[in-house]
Amino acid sequence: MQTDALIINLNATQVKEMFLYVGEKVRENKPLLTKIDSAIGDGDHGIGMSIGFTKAEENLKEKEFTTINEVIKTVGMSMMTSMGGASGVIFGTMFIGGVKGLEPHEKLNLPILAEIFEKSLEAIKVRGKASLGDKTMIDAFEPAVERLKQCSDNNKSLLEGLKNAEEGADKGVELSKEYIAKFGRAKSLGERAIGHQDAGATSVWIIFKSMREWVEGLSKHA
Amino acid sequence: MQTDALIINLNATQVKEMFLYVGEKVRENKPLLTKIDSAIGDGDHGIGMSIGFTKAEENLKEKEFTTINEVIKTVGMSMMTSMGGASGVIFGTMFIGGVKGLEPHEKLNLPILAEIFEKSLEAIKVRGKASLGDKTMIDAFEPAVERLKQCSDNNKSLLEGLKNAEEGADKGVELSKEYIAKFGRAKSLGERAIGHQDAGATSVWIIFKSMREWVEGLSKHA
Amino acid sequence: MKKVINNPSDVVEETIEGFLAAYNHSFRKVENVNGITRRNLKDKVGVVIGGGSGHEPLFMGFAGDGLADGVTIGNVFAAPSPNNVQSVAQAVDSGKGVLFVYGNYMGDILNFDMAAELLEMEGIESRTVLVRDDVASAPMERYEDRRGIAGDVFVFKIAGGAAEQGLDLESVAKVTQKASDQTFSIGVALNPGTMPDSGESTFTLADDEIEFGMGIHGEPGVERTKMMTADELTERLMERLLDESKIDSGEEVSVLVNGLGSTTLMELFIVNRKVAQILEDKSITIHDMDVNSYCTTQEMGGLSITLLKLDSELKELYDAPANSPYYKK
Amino acid sequence: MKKVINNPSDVVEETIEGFLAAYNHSFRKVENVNGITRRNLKDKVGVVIGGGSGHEPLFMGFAGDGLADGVTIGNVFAAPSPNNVQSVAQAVDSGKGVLFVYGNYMGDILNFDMAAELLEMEGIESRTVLVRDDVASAPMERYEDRRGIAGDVFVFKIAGGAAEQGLDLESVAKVTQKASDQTFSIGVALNPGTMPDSGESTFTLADDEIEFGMGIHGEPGVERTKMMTADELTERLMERLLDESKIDSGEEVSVLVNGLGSTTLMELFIVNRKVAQILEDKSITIHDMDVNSYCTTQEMGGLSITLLKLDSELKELYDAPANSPYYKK
Ligand SMILES: Nc1ncnc2c1ncn2[C@@H]1O[C@H](COP(=O)(O)OP(=O)(O)O)[C@@H](O)[C@H]1O
Ligand SMILES: Nc1ncnc2c1ncn2[C@@H]1O[C@H](COP(=O)(O)OP(=O)(O)O)[C@@H](O)[C@H]1O
Ligand SMILES: [Mg+2]
Ligand SMILES: [Mg+2]
Ligand SMILES: [Mg+2]
Ligand SMILES: [Mg+2]
Repeated sequence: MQTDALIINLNATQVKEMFLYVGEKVRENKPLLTKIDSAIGDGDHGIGMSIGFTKAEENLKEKEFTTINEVIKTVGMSMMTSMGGASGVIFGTMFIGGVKGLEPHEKLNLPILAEIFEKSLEAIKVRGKASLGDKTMIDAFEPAVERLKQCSDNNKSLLEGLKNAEEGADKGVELSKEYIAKFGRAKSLGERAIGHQDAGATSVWIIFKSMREWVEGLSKHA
Repeated sequence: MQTDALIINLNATQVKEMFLYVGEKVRENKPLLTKIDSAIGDGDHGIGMSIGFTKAEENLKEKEFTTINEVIKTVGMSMMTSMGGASGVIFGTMFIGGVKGLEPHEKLNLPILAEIFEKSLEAIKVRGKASLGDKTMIDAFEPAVERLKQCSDNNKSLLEGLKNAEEGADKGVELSKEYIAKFGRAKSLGERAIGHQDAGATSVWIIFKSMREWVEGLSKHA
Repeated sequence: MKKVINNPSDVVEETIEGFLAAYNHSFRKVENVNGITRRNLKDKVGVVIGGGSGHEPLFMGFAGDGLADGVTIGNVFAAPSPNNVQSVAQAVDSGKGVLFVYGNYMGDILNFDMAAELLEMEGIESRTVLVRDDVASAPMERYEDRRGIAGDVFVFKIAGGAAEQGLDLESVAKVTQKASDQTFSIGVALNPGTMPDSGESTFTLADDEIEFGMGIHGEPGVERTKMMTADELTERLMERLLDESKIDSGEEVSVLVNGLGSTTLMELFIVNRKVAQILEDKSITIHDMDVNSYCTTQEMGGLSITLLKLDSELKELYDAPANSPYYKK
Repeated sequence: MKKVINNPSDVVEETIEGFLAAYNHSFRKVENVNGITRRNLKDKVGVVIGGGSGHEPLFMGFAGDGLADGVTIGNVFAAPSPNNVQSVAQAVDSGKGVLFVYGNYMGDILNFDMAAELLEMEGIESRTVLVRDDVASAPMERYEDRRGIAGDVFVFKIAGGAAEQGLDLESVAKVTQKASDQTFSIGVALNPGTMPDSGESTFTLADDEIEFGMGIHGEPGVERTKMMTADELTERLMERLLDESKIDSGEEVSVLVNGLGSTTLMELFIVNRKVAQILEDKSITIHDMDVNSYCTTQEMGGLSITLLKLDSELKELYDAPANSPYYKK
């Protein structure tokens, strides 16, 4: 049995497996995401995320990967090309944005993951012009990325990093309830959006949560 | 106080008043007629009859009448021109048909009423090609007309005649429940129409009932 | 059911006023009755269509070049009165007579026939073609009982085209009758419409039920079943339609997929896709397909499919230009 | 809510297939993506419109002569993906560049902008005009936040007309931008539509309530009130619209009374009647009125009123011929 500390690197196949699992979990949460988006958006976020991860699954399963860059890019391109909507570009960028221009890696470890998502976060901000507190997925993604960096700086394990990121995302989702939307379809709600969490932020949390679960499973059963 | 037997003749103004009262009663029964037509027709019979008698009221009130022919023709023409639908022609004919070609009368008595409605019944049958048992207003009108004739032949009073006609119409409505529709929108229902009374027949009954009520009121209060 | 109306007894007048406010350049009101005519009436047989209102854009939307000249409009689901029909016919008659085209309903027949008698007394000749396209409304043995539904549109088109060609009344009536004989429809109902006057539903259906063959006034259909997929539903409709119409491989048709009110164009396209597949599978040539909500019943949900079997004469008339605010060829 | 569909995830593909089955002679599918283009593309600026589906006949119904050249179609209420937009733009580009015209929604902007970047890398020039007609969606101070609703139709018309005239990309974009700036709409919602996928309602409203200014995806409006008569409702809408648009006596407008789905043409005519009265009372000249359900939200109940303020340039382009299966001038 492997201990937490031993899980330092995931190879491309493992990263692929991890995102297949993430996709499964996101799809399971389709009704939840749709419900959240219905409250203050147009109710299609769950549908969109489902479409995106179904496409990602299709494209991941079809191929063997040698670099983690290719895996992550495949996830992002699948979302970008199939989903549409605000979240197609935003979540597409969450994956593509981080590997764009990145030198090829055969293994994923916490420092690389932190680097990738840091770049993604920047790319998302450039694309969507939103920042923390605007009631978007950034409200969950930014704290998650910060936690990844911190853990990476402190030489924590990948699992430890993901646990922290999940927690950061979760808190971000909670905080997003208090924000007024400045982007997307909840914008016109003004004060009325308060009390409702952001749909995209919820997806970010589910993504980190299921990454953590997968890596945790690997730690336990490997 | 006048007794029944004394009500032999109604002048044109009284006939006008009587049909104003009939109109009021038909309009009061709009929801009932609509409901009955909804069960096996298209639900507009109450609306149509209401429109017809509203127009009749308008046209009757506007004028002084010297002959009963003119009063009855006015009622019929009002219905014929304003209602549309199957019942516009049929109920229009119920009034126009009987005074067409009839020599002018200043007074209405039972023999004249019986004669008028007998002619109307014929005219309706020619127009609509329906006969007794086809689940139309004829199912109430034909027995009502027969009773009028019988009473007239037996020198009964106008009130007596109307009481009998009302009873005949009422029984006709009951019998109409057992018929399969051969005309109008209930036709396609076949056996399924059984158990439901005909809307037009119900109108005929309301017309005779309120004529009787008005003449009865006259007997009591005159 | 919320309706954007004022006094319910004014809906027909106000509908016509709103129509004319928009299309006043091409149409005018017939005085004293609920009817309209084209402004540029020609020296030709006049085509008059009409019936109860509540089915918009039927009938008003089908007056125009190469279509009807006049429209006589009854109250909601009620045939227009004889004097209404008569006034519209008088307004369009150029001396060459008038063709009445309308759906086969007792109320309409009573009123149009009475109008025809009145017109005859005035020396205006008229002919009548009844539309009896609804194959579900009566079996072939009782063809004369079949009701008219969305197939109206095709028969109006042919009548308008024939009149525009300058044919005489007899000839216009003859080819229009042929079009009527070659027009077959079947519908399915999902949800009721409501009467603007009373707010009452035209029928009731369970949440998971549909009814095949239901009429456009809620007249009972031929079969009530559970909801099914678009493809299954279309197959059921087409099977019955091809069976009743006897249209077979090698023949040519125009198709109308007609929405009954609240059914979306998205759904109608999905049905149309399957209709096209079925016709292609049967080697029936598709001359034209039209996907629209022409013959509605307020916000009723459901649709009908209409086939017009074409020969060369009908095809030429079908393809002739036509132009109204709601129908163009 | 019963929907005549097959697998919910196939609705968009099947809708396009059904559309093309009917109008195949004029349009073709863009390979690999949910998009269509006209068949007879000309050597001119390409006009590409699009957005989420579920609003039929928007957007597909507005491709044709004098209208759009290509349509990029997203999932229900979801903007099309960048590669979808890109593929359609590539398919219509004749070397003279492409104008994108679409409603102002974050999702659409993100996807079209990304497509524009990708196109630029391929040497295809593009410009964008956003439609921001919904005056209820944000106050004038936040004009850039206003959403696009039925006013799309007028802006598409002008863009198509300008491109057809052979103007260069800059000029087409400029006059289209002017049209967008002069297009003002306001809507009222009576009943929700439902998502084909989940069957969920886009919002909830009490049986006797309506909401002014609600968006076409159920975005919250400006005021929830009790149901009122058609005339009162129209007065409320027009007051706000004239106030926001600053359109005044002596000016000239084209009008669109647009149904949101299940609201009947009868009701739209009744509203249009009042719109015409109000404009006449204010001595605002009515150049044209169109009463139709062009921009819908499934079977949503309600309507919007759009005014396009015309100058001579816009008027000429508005009047230019246009021809698509669902829109003609
Ligand atoms: N400009 C933006 N920047 C970052 N995230 C955004 C932006 N706009 C929208 N989002 C995210 O997208 C989510 C909505 O996604 P979705 O419902 O799929 O798309 P749409 O808004 O087009 O319906 C929001 O909850 C929000 O988190
Ligand atoms: N051919 C006919 N002869 C006599 N009465 C008829 C005939 N057709 C219909 N009716 C009467 O008309 C009534 C329906 O009237 P109404 O609902 O107003 O007209 P519509 O059937 O056009 O909706 C029926 O109940 C029936 O009594
Ligand atoms: Mg959404
Ligand atoms: Mg009726
Ligand atoms: Mg009726
Ligand atoms: Mg969306």
